[in-house]
Amino acid sequence: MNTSVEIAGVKFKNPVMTASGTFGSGMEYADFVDLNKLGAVVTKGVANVPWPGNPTPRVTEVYGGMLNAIGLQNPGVEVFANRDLKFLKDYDTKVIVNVCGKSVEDYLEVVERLGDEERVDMLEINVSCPNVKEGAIAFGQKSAALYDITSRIKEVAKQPIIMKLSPNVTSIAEMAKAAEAAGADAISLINTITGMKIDIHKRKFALANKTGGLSGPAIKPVAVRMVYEAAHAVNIPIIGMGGIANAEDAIEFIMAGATAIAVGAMNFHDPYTTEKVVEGIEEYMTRYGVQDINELRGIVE
Amino acid sequence: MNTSVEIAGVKFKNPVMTASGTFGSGMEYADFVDLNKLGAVVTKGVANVPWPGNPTPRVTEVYGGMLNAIGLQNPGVEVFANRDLKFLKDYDTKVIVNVCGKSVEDYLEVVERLGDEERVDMLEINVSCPNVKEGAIAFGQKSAALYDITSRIKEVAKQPIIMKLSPNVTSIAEMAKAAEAAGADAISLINTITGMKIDIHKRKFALANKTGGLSGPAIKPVAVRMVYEAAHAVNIPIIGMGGIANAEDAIEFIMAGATAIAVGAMNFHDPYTTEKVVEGIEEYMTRYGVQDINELRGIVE
Amino acid sequence: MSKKSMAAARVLSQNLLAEGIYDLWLETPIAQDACPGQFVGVYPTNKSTLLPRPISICEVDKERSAIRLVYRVVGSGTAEFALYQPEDYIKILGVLGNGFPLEAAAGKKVVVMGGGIGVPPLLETAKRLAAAETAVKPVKVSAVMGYRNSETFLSEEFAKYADMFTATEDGSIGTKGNVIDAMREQNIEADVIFACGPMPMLRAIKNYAQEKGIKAYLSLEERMACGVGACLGCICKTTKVDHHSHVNNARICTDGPVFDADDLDM
Amino acid sequence: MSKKSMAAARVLSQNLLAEGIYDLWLETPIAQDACPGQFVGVYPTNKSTLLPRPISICEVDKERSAIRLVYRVVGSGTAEFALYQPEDYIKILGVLGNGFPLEAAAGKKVVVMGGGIGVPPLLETAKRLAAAETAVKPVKVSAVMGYRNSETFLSEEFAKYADMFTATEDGSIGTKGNVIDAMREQNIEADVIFACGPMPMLRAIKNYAQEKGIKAYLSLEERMACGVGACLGCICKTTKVDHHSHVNNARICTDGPVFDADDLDM
Ligand SMILES: Cc1cc2nc3c(=O)[nH]c(=O)nc-3n(C[C@H](O)[C@H](O)[C@H](O)COP(=O)(O)OP(=O)(O)OC[C@H]3O[C@@H](n4cnc5c(N)ncnc54)[C@H](O)[C@@H]3O)c2cc1C
Ligand SMILES: Cc1cc2nc3c(=O)[nH]c(=O)nc-3n(C[C@H](O)[C@H](O)[C@H](O)COP(=O)(O)OP(=O)(O)OC[C@H]3O[C@@H](n4cnc5c(N)ncnc54)[C@H](O)[C@@H]3O)c2cc1C
Ligand SMILES: Cc1cc2nc3c(=O)[nH]c(=O)nc-3n(C[C@H](O)[C@H](O)[C@H](O)COP(=O)(O)O)c2cc1C
Ligand SMILES: Cc1cc2nc3c(=O)[nH]c(=O)nc-3n(C[C@H](O)[C@H](O)[C@H](O)COP(=O)(O)O)c2cc1C
Ligand code: FES
Ligand code: FES
Repeated sequence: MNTSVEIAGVKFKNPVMTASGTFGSGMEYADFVDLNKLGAVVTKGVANVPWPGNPTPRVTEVYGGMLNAIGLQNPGVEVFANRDLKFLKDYDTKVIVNVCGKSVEDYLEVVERLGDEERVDMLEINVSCPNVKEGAIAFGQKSAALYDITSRIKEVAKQPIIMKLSPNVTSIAEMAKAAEAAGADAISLINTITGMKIDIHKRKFALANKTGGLSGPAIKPVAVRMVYEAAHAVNIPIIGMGGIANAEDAIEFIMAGATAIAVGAMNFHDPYTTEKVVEGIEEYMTRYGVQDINELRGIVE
Repeated sequence: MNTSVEIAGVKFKNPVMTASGTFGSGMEYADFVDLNKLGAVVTKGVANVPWPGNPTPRVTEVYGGMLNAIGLQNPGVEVFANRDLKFLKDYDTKVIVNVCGKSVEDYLEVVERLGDEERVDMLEINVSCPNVKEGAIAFGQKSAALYDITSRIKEVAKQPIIMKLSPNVTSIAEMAKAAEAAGADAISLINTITGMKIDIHKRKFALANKTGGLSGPAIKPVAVRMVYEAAHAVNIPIIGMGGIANAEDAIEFIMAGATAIAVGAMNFHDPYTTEKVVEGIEEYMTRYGVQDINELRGIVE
Repeated sequence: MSKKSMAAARVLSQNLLAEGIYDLWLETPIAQDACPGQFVGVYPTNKSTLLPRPISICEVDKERSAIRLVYRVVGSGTAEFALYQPEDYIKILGVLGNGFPLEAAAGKKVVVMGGGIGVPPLLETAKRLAAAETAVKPVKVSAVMGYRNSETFLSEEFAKYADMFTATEDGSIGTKGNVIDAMREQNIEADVIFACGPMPMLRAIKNYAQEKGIKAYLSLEERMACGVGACLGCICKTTKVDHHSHVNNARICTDGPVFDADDLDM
Repeated sequence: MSKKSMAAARVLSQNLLAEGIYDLWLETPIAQDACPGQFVGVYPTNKSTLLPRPISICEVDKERSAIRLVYRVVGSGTAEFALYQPEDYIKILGVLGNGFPLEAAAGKKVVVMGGGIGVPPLLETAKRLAAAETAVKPVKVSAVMGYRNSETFLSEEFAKYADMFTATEDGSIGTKGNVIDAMREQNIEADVIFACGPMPMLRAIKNYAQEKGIKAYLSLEERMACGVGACLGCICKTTKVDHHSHVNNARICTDGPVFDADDLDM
């Protein structure tokens, strides 16, 4: 049985990844999951310098999911390279580094700094964080801006580039096409959907940032639809995510057209989720006699 | 205690309405709910001629909600006026008729036909149904098209007009502003978010239409955020909806800026929901000594 | 028609009837009005699933004010139902749908036909037909039930009210094949058929009935949301323009689930 | 540090301690490693709520391999917990957080201070301090617990391990006012304070400790998602750049919940 998939020349032992920002750099989940069993660890977003993120409360629960407004707190690329990448050296899994910034230059600085890091297999460019005003509006919701930042990153990047798309757009197909046209090696989607919660007893927003990103099972139908639309708009590989809780969900994304998938908020519900998804995919393949996971991709037309 | 609210000169005894398409014309829920207790009955979308809608399966369940692709089946405005409006004559509640069409002319025909119907207090123009190709893309997702259809309807409409907005857009504020600028008397939001579900065992879409509209508690945070954004973008009243299950949810929408609210998919979970929401709002007001429901509107800034 | 309601029902008993098939008795006032062929919506308590599950009324016991549901575990809702214990309370919506037009069998030879999980609603149907007062009594009641294999259920109970014939796909009991094969093999006579089962079976019955000049009433299934006729989720195609929809669609939950086969475009 | 896990725990007993306050004993291997001031994440089974609820460890019974949780019903998760019966199984994540640095009290006068639902974690703290081996034993253990009114809880148990003082907002028992008022009124001496409670109380303790030259360790609360340091949801502001975040933020779930008051920017 073959569960391995390839994206831009990088071979993953299976299609199961961690969604950026929900798994630290793997360190925090090493007690629960054997990282060697995962297709890839996708790290929390890292910027050129340390970011303090947003005030608290930063997270709140909603029906079938959660809202977060972490605001991309991160220790900066230097600490990240010396600590998190070093930690990941010992593991036999691919490493995708999620990159964030407030200006094109910020992004370029991180991409260049990581260019010679051997432990970095791919870069995922987060132009879609709804919790950082600059990042989201400027790059992730206008196709011209997305095209621009993608092509500028491609000029300097040594690793293949995944553009992470925002679902908060009228046409995901248009955004996917812009990324592809600008040379992105792959796209990943969806980032969180902007949401809000009000505490009617305290008469306050549940999050200090007022709005936050919705994730978890609640958003899965939207994510599957967008993966399907993107898969029909572009030819580059897609990493699908949004509410994946088990192998059935993962296979749904693959059948919609994703080459790989990532588990996000459901790690918080069950820290073993990623490994269970890996096992569950194999069970599904055995049950239905699927020899190669790649046969399932986009099978539902 | 005052629970009544006013929209474009129409006075509603309370802010609780039914979301179009989830309550028939009230007839189907009359066994459960005293329609006289509701602020308004908002009817299923009606077109100039009968529409057969989409093939089945038209509905499917998802985590914390459902997808529907009814495709606006309706008996046409003539039957509607002679049967459904007649039925509603006996009730002491306001009536808002939801109008759908495939071309601007379709909409105008319905709006004109209903102009002299006394039982119609307002018209809600559905330019955002994700399940009818023509309606959604052409009018509901581009602000120029929305402006155009709104102003053309306003030219002929005798009742005040509510434009029902699609959440499947990059900027809800921009859409709200276009509707306001074109003369809409109010806006309502959100319609369903486009989603998809795949049955991985049958390797088929769960809906014959492939995609469907996501509704229910799963979408509430997105709906609250959009109501808040719209309320900060325009001065016309807003009818908020999306996943409302109880009075707390209703008040959340009001605090985000809605003048009235509507209960949709949760009628299917509990047919008494609308009446319970009316009662729950009164209990909340008593508990916190709120004299006038209008004091709560947009109170969380 | 009786008023619909959503209310708590008390679990009286639950038993396993066959592999994956459960037999649940519920105490509910709905029992007073329930007719064979009607159904209820059963709500799971798991909050990730919000819609009621349509389950047919298999039997009615007015004295205990109880209804019997017989269901197959196929997904999360029915899996939850299988855990219910006596004294548990569950929420049900009902009574829903029209039911079989028993009066159409007055003075006729009637055959009730069920396939798979379509078997249960025919039990109360057979019972009422057998117990009908003289003026509306059928001259003969037969029952033909189709199962996959020897894991049959309710057969003995049908035998109390009707001449009972069985068909199994694997031939382990009765006629090998489907209910139509049994009809032909056993030369079962019919003026009227009441049937419930999977779509291919219902199609076959419609064709058989047309061929033989039999009146057939078929109970259909479709995905439902509201169960009360409001959402227009559960339609079937009709040969004539429907009185309610004014297009060729009828609502299975409200105008059905039982339809005159002649009215269906299937 | 012991390995974290998510596993089923068996309910041993559950009792109502005071209005809305429940006392739950769970059998779990986590008990072997649990330290006072640490907490567990308790998962509701209601599928509309997916995140674990952080609840402090109130007491540990290694022999029974059991931990005790004392919690207040405030929302849907805790309301569900209140329904658990002996022999039920629930899922918990743990053991989480750092716990109180008991060794800091060696040879010192230590006061454990709790306010409201911050009271429970101090019980195991007081117990271990009282039972400490000679080399690390505090010279005196006092406990000052603050409640709203006469609905106090755990007071008698504290009295077993410490000189016990009570403050109530309405003055119905002990000092009228908060824990600081009790400290002053009762002239309670302290070299070290271990405290848990609402933010205003913790701020007051920090100020009081600074004023009196007392070392204070404070246990903080914040909304959490992962509970294991991955999501960066639960941070507090620190005076110095934090070793992990490299900004002035520490993760309460992992670097805390107990912090040296001097390190907190509150
Ligand atoms: C009028 C009517 C009468 C029925 N009577 C019976 C009966 O007596 N016994 C019995 O075992 N089954 C009966 N069914 C089928 C039964 O409704 C489904 O098996 C059940 O809803 C499955 O729920 P689930 O949560 O276990 O499955 P899931 O697949 O988890 O359900 C997901 C969603 O799909 C819907 N769904 C799934 N399968 C069906 C189906 N076949 N028909 C309609 N909706 C479906 C569910 O209601 C739910 O909304 C009847 C269906 C209809 C329409
Ligand atoms: C480290 C730590 C230890 C705690 N120890 C205890 C204890 O021993 N006893 C006790 O009664 N309570 C304790 N709490 C508070 C407890 O976590 C909340 O009361 C509980 O999560 C409420 O859950 P709910 O579902 O009932 O409320 P809801 O309001 O329905 O919860 C919704 C969401 O908000 C979160 N939440 C709500 N209130 C709080 C809060 N005060 N702190 C953190 N998250 C919250 C919930 O975890 C959940 O994710 C502790 C909190 C922390 C951070
Ligand atoms: C707490 C949290 C932090 C996140 N941080 C990042 C981030 O740093 N970079 C990024 O690209 N996406 C981030 N995301 C988005 C997730 O990677 C993912 O796209 C989204 O949550 C949808 O997947 P899910 O529903 O499985 O969580 C974050 C999500 C959560 C819940
Ligand atoms: C079955 C169904 C049918 C609907 N039909 C219509 C319609 O005819 N016209 C319309 O404007 N909106 C229609 N809607 C959208 C709802 O009115 C509402 O905007 C949406 O469902 C969000 O609210 P909810 O989450 O409370 O259901 C329909 C929704 C559902 C679930
Ligand atoms: S299920 Fe809603 S109309 Fe039948
Ligand atoms: S709760 Fe996730 S870092 Fe603390």
